[in-house]
Amino acid sequence: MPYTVSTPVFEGPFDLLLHLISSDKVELWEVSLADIVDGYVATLAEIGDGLDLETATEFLLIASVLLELKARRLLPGREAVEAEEELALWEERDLLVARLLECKTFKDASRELDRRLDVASRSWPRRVGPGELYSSARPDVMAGVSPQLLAEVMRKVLEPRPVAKVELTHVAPVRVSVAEAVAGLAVSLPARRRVCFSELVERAQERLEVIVCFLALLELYKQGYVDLEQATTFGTLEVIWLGDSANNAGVEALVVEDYEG
Amino acid sequence: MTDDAKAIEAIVMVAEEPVGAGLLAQLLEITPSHVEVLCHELAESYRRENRGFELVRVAGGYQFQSRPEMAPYVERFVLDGQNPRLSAAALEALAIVAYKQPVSRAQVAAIRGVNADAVMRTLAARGLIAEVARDEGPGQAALFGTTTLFLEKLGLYSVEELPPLADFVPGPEIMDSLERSLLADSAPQLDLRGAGETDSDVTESSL
Amino acid sequence: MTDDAKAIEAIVMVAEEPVGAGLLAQLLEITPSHVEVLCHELAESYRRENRGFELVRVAGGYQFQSRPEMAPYVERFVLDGQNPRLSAAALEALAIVAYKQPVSRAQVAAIRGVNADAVMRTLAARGLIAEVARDEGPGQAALFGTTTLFLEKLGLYSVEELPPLADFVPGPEIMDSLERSLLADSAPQLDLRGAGETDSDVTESSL
Repeated sequence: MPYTVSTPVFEGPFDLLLHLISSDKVELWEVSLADIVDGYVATLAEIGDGLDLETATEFLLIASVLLELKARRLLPGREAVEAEEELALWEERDLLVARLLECKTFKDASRELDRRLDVASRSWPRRVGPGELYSSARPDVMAGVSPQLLAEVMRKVLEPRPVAKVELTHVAPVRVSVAEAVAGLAVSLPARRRVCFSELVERAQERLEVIVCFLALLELYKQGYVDLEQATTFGTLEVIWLGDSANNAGVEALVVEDYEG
Repeated sequence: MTDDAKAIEAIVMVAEEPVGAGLLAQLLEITPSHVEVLCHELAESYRRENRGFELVRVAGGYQFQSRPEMAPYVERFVLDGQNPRLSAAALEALAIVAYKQPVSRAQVAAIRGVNADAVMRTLAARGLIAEVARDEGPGQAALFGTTTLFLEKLGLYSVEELPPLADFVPGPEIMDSLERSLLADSAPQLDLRGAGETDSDVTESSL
Repeated sequence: MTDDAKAIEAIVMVAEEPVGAGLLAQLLEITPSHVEVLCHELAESYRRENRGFELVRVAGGYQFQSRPEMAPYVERFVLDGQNPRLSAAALEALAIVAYKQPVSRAQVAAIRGVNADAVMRTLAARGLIAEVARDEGPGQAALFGTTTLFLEKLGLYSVEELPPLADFVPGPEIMDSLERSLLADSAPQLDLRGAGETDSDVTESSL
């Protein structure tokens, strides 16, 4: 039975699952996973340029959990499955349910925020201040501010911001954004023209960063921005920037996520 | 009208941001609770007289604002267009920050199941959230919270005024349908009720 | 109270400058003389109710202000109630405006990485910066520069006398990244992109 996803945009895999489960009363187990994937891919195609790698990736992750759960059910000889494994599987399922519930909770809470924003937006606050009349009574806010201090502050402002680190918390899984890596490569590659993959990832702290960088390169390759050369299997992988040095605008457009609208 | 009430009107009229009851009490040399009573009476009198403005309790203080019904007129006058509406994604991230602050980008992303960097940037650029601390952990992730502007934009006195998150926890029918949908056949050795309890534990501790 | 009178109250309440009778007449689609009558009645009602504020006619328009008898309270508020020193955020914004003028709110926000509306408002209210032009782009964003008062407070004859930044900025890459973020931000529609590109600079250095 072919399943068509009718709602135009899903923000993520939870959105999709919630939609499937709550609005259509579909028993996921009666829908073939292939159909869900087809529906999702169709949705992504509709989004077109706004394709979000993150969403797609996360969806695959969840789909794989579902797949595993489902495979277990279909395979014969389940009695032989270790109790421990079975338990782990149930935990996965529980975790998924918990995450879906949490996601839905905040989704509903966000509607309330929206309503309040809407109500409050119909009033404008008075922000006029005491005016000239009381200007002499005001403490001098510029006391102690010198041109040198101002220059110093400006210098601090111009300092490069602290390097963003991959956030590691025990609560959430590590996330490195492929979109960000694409953006970073689109800035750094044009100046370097030809570079070894190993150089690109020499400062990576986690294996995941290397993987993300590789995925980003594949994305750029797919889009025709870079060429990849590898003389021998397991040999050095070289990355060649194909665009001219100024021509990375398109790549940036590619990675800007289409959230604001 | 008492002199105290008059003084409150005069001060709030020249304030550029909401004036706290504590500060008013200090300036007038009366108790904060008396300030609250007077402000309540003033707000009531404007309502009774059907004025075009109101005195509201917002973002930790009192402030004058135009009455919502007058929006069509004020809109024509105020040149700065209102900011465009927030997308559903940005609103969801905002809800998560509002209820779970201080919270990291990664935590927001984990709850929504999608990367949150872009929406968090949008919210920070709008001034609705700001970095309020750094995680003590190894990554020293930035932790975000809502701002005073957030309170003003939502007409809240404090974040405690948000309806409790428990109000939004999906009802039993949704839970049921989730359970059913994800139920891998009936596993003979495992009690369904047990699984249900695990769910609520997880949900509770993670909310 | 009539809707017209209510609308006048609402508009004048949120207006940062005196609102002319002509403009009010136009917004309400009534005659200027009717506006004058309504404003007179409103002013009269505040006097009768012995309110702490009044509606006055100054500089060719109407505005609310605190009643003169309440001046002792207002003075205390102005003196004690407000933070006497500029916040770090305000000082940053002031430095950016001083060195980069004319500059829009969005550009200041892009350089600081967070919303700048509140601090820009504070600086303008203190008379340290003012709108000096409008951007020619489609948004016609207000462009800000420093004022004569700013120069006076710093004991400068002109902004050229500010210490040159070249003395402080070590490398071209920093100016470069600033320029890029400024450029990105002046692209009309793309608030979000601006912030994004700033971030990708960071990403670049981390790869």
